Amino acid sequence: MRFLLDAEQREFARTLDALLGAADTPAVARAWSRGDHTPGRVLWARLAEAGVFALAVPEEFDGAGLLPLELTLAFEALGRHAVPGPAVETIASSLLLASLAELGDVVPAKAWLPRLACGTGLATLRADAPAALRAPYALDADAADLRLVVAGDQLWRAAEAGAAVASHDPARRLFATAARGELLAAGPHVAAAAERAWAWATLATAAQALGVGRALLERTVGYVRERRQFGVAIGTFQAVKHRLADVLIALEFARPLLHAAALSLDPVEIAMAKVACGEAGWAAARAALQLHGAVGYTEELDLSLWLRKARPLRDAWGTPAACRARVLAG
Amino acid sequence: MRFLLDAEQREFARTLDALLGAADTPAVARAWSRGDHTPGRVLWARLAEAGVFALAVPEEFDGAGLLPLELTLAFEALGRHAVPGPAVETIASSLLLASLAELGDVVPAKAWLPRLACGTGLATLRADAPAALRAPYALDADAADLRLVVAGDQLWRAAEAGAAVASHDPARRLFATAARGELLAAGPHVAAAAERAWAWATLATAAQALGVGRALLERTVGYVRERRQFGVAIGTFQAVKHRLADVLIALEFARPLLHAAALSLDPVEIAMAKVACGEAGWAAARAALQLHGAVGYTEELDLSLWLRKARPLRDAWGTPAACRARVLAG
Amino acid sequence: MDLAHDPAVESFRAEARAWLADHVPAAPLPSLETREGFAAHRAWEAELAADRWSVVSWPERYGGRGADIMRWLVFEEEYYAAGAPGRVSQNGINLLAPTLFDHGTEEQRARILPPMARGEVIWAQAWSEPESGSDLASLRSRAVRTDGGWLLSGQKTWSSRAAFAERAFGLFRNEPGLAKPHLGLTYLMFDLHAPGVTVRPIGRLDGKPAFAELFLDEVFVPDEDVIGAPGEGWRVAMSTAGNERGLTLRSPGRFLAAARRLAAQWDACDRDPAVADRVADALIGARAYQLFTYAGASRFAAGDAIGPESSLNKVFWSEYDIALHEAALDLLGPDAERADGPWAESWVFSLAGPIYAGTNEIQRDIIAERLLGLPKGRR
Amino acid sequence: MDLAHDPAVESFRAEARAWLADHVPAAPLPSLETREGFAAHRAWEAELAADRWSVVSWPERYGGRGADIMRWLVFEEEYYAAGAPGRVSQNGINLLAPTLFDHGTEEQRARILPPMARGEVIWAQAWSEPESGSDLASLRSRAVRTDGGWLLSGQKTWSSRAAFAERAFGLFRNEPGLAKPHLGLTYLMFDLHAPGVTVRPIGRLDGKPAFAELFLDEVFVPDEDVIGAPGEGWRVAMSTAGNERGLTLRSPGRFLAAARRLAAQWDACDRDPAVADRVADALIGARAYQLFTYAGASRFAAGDAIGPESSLNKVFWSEYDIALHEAALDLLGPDAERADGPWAESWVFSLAGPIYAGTNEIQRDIIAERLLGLPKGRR
Repeated sequence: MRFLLDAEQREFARTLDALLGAADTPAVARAWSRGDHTPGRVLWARLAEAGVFALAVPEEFDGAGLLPLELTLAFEALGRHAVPGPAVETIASSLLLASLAELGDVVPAKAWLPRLACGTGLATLRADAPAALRAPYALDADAADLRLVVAGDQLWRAAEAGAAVASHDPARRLFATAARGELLAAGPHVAAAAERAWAWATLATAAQALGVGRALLERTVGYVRERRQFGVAIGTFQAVKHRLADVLIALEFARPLLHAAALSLDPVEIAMAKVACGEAGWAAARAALQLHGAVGYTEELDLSLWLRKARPLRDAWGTPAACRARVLAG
Repeated sequence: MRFLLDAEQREFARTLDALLGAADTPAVARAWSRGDHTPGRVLWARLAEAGVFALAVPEEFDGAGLLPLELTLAFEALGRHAVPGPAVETIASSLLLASLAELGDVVPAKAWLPRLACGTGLATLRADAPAALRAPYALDADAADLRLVVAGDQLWRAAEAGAAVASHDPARRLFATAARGELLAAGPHVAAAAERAWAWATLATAAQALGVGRALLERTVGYVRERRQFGVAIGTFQAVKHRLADVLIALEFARPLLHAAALSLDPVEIAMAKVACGEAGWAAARAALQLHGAVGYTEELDLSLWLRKARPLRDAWGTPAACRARVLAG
Repeated sequence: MDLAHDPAVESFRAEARAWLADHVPAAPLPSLETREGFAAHRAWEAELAADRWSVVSWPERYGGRGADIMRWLVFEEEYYAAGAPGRVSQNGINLLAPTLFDHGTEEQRARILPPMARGEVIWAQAWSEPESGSDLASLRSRAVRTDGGWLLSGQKTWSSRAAFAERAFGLFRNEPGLAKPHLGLTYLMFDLHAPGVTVRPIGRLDGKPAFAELFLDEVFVPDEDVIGAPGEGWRVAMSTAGNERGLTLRSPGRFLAAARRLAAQWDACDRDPAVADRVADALIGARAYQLFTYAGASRFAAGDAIGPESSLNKVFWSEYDIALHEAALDLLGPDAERADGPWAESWVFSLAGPIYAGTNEIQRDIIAERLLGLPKGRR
Repeated sequence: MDLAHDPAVESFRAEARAWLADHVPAAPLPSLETREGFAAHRAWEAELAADRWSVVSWPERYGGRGADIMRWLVFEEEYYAAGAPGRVSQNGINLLAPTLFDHGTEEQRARILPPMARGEVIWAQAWSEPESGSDLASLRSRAVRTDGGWLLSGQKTWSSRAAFAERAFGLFRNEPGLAKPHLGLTYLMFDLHAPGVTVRPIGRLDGKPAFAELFLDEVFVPDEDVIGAPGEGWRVAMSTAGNERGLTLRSPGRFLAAARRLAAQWDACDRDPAVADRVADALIGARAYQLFTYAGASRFAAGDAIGPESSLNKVFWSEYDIALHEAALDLLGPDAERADGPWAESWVFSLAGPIYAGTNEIQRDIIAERLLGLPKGRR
């Protein structure tokens, strides 16, 4: 056993972090929120170049093979830098199509996987089943090139995004995309493939939530070291220290669950990781908001980009309640 | 509306507090824990003289009439001073017998209520029904003069205490008293009377838990003002201040529920009061233990008399779970 | 001790309930933090005022009904139970008006209160400054003496309602450099459209301009708009702060109505067992808060002042409000993300509760030091 | 990165499991905090030692198996999964022995470790003093130089196991009055039955004498029982404190076993929905703690030192342990009150977790200051 990232994995994470740190991601996220997808797609292409979207595409379809651990590293970085767009959904769509191919239905995979892997195609998807992990809206369907809808044992490619529904996070644009358009596949293998795709979506969302929590903690630590009230930096107050210590504990005990879930792809372990990362990210948001005070409650401070993402990510692709039930089901 | 104690009620509470404050109740409780009931019975007689055990006995049986609000004042004082003995059970037994009398079965009331009211008789009781509020053991059955057991629609007077079961609180001596001996009453009126008795038992236990919490807070405040570490009184640390502030909030918001429950005797309000008082008392115990540190973890410090009582009282005569369910049942 | 209202109070309740049943809009108004919603809420204030329901606790001569505190609590219970709109005039009614009653002149009251009661003049508060959030004594904005009045300069922030309001009130330093920072402050009212005032709306988390930054450059305020004596502002303001944290900022009626809504939603969600405990605690907490307030109101009616126990209040309701909304969102599952959901706007609002009107960290310090007697000094 | 143990580790696991299946007493031993239970646990230590299972991580020459940290973790998993007894030798094995390995002489190790491994000599720790709980640098007990050794005087308290143990170890001030209070301390071992030692057992909450007060009056300790150099005691002890909070104090095996027991009890209670969330969180937390420890062990195996992140560990397991026990007691309903219940003794023990080995308040200060870089100074 060696429960440590190897040098290559650490280097991959560092590279992504550097790439995103230099990309003014807050500006990209703000543009995306306004409906301007151009900077987002430029960034998407660079992420694809770094290999992010190949991590869930088999090599025969121009991918890197299925690399769930690297995926968690990438999505922690995406969360940490508040990258907008249907990244989780693109990964889940890739898994869905790759799984269909494994089950003999290779046409949609051939048509789409190379495009998704190289970043020229963005995908989103929506599903009503399985009920416990239902994803009622297709994220960023307006920006996506491929809109998948799973309805029972049918897989549709929707021609239209459908009605928009506002999210608390304006960088997350939700759509009630309807199950109509082109029928890509039908039969029990759709449900089997979808289940695998959901597992990857849950894993990637957990990683993203963890990255969001980490960014919130880092920004708050920086703020309380500078902000002065009553003549001292507020970071000297014990109540502030203890609250941030609790956030660090939550984040640091969530990450090993995430990596273990990536190693095993066991549904119970994925559910555990989602609970821990989702709750830690949201706890970080609550602390960040409280300790920033009023300025943290404004949309103009970049902190809002992470604050508004934390709770939707906690609930997306498996609410804590659904994931706890999965853990108890064994 | 005037949701305030009147002068007479305040005077009653003050008198009891003074009586108990001068009675070295810690020594009484320690003797009781050792099985020496003599000081406890002396104190019991003085409490009876002050009117405590007449508060659930109708005037026709030499009581003061049914005075639930005064009862909460008395039991908050009993909790605050860690008074041992089956006080809740004596009150509940009185209610049970008084209710049977109201329903036409007057013999047991005549035999026992005057003795219970004047403090020469101690009563305890045990019941398996209703399930949600089951009281599986008869408290202090070894010390009680009257041991009641409700089994279905039968009311027994048990001749023997039965097997002893240790409690986390050595001043609470539990017994698995069996439903045999003298059959005092049988029929549906037993269940009806028992339900009323349980309500009073829950109310009195809530009050006692609140008093325990208050004592724990007071003692801990005193301790952290004196105890010095790192060169200062530990009460100057913000973590200490905030934890005690939270205890005060819990206690202060529980008391109005208790008084309202006494005014209405509504089962939902009693359940609300039990949840709030029981949880506040236990939160006070957790804080008291943590802030006293190791010395609080010893039986020799008198603090232990309250610490060990807080969790049993939280669960006795209605666990928080059972009471929350009662609130939701409406 | 009793919890039954007088028959006269109950008939007041019945009158309020009947009026509200007739007048409360069937559909919720647009958010009061938007221009359109602000106007709609202002119209609602006028409708309330037309039948003297906007400021029930004020004397009749200013548009009220002279309701005592019990009647006010009962009115609030009915108001929120009826699902009536949020109060756009809240800053004026709850913060400025009590100050005018205690420290204003009769001229000021006669001039300012009736248009406030009718929603014609909406007031913003202007307490905080960029470097003075919780530490209010460190305010730096200045009031400089001039002929017949004062010239205000400086910067205020987190001024709620200021994006669309007419006027504002706050503290300004008239005598800098005194040894104690809460000395030398003056309480003034000013016009948000006066020369020298720049209002920069600030979007809160959901983007709505719920507050604004105010830039003041020699804004003239006549002497008649000073409340209390110059230099006495801190003392004047503190009586308002007590009100803000105490009985008037969050009436129990709000939470009773919210807890009932939550319980109804839980019923509709097949009584989801994963949220059951929290629904029970919401019902218990709403009742506890109501009773705690009744006890305080009874003491107040018996002549006691509202003291530092208002800090207990502030911490309780603000944390209660968040817990209630978290339970409600969890019942919605992934739909909790919808910004148009049934709890969305009030959830965003609840998140600010532990921050404003004195952060909960400050309140806990106050509780520990003033109510429990723990030593001051460190934090 | 992988979570699969080497085949050699797995065969070590199989060997441990088989041995435990054969030897673990069918019925729980009496509480180790009683005289009778202490003796029974001492006998169990001897039984473990007879087959070299008492100190698997020590070198073979002292009675161990030279197991690396992964094998140690695996042993602990099997040990607690088998429901084996608590370890009465824990103070010696986990606190004193690591100190001897790092700072002791070969003579000391050869003399002290084998009888410790066999349970013949049980060690008590003697850190705290009445006025020095969390503030260990303020110790006042003295070691005065004498011919061939030291004379110890003063008072120690919260000395766990001391009611029945043979020997103890702790810090004593050999040079009073230095500018920095953690200078001038010496780490010594002493006999609890030596002339001048009075042991006063202290009952913990459940009345059992889990610790004692030690009164020392010119107790002679020969030079051979000083660990490290005189005056270097603080540095020597701190390496032990790191161990105490870090990997060795609470092995993940304990919590994995406890969480499984809780889940089984929940199954037996018809999967009570009111406790479901907390059972899930117990399972998640036990796995998180195991994985966090594996990650730390992997870093340790790769050559990294255990640093202040051990404070994360301490806060996590101590609060986890209480939450797990609270859930277990709530499943028992009113029977939670029984002192002979299935969770009773470990619940009482869990309540001490946030207090000892550095209170959680201190740990959070350390986390904030050393891991997050927040300013020191105030608390």
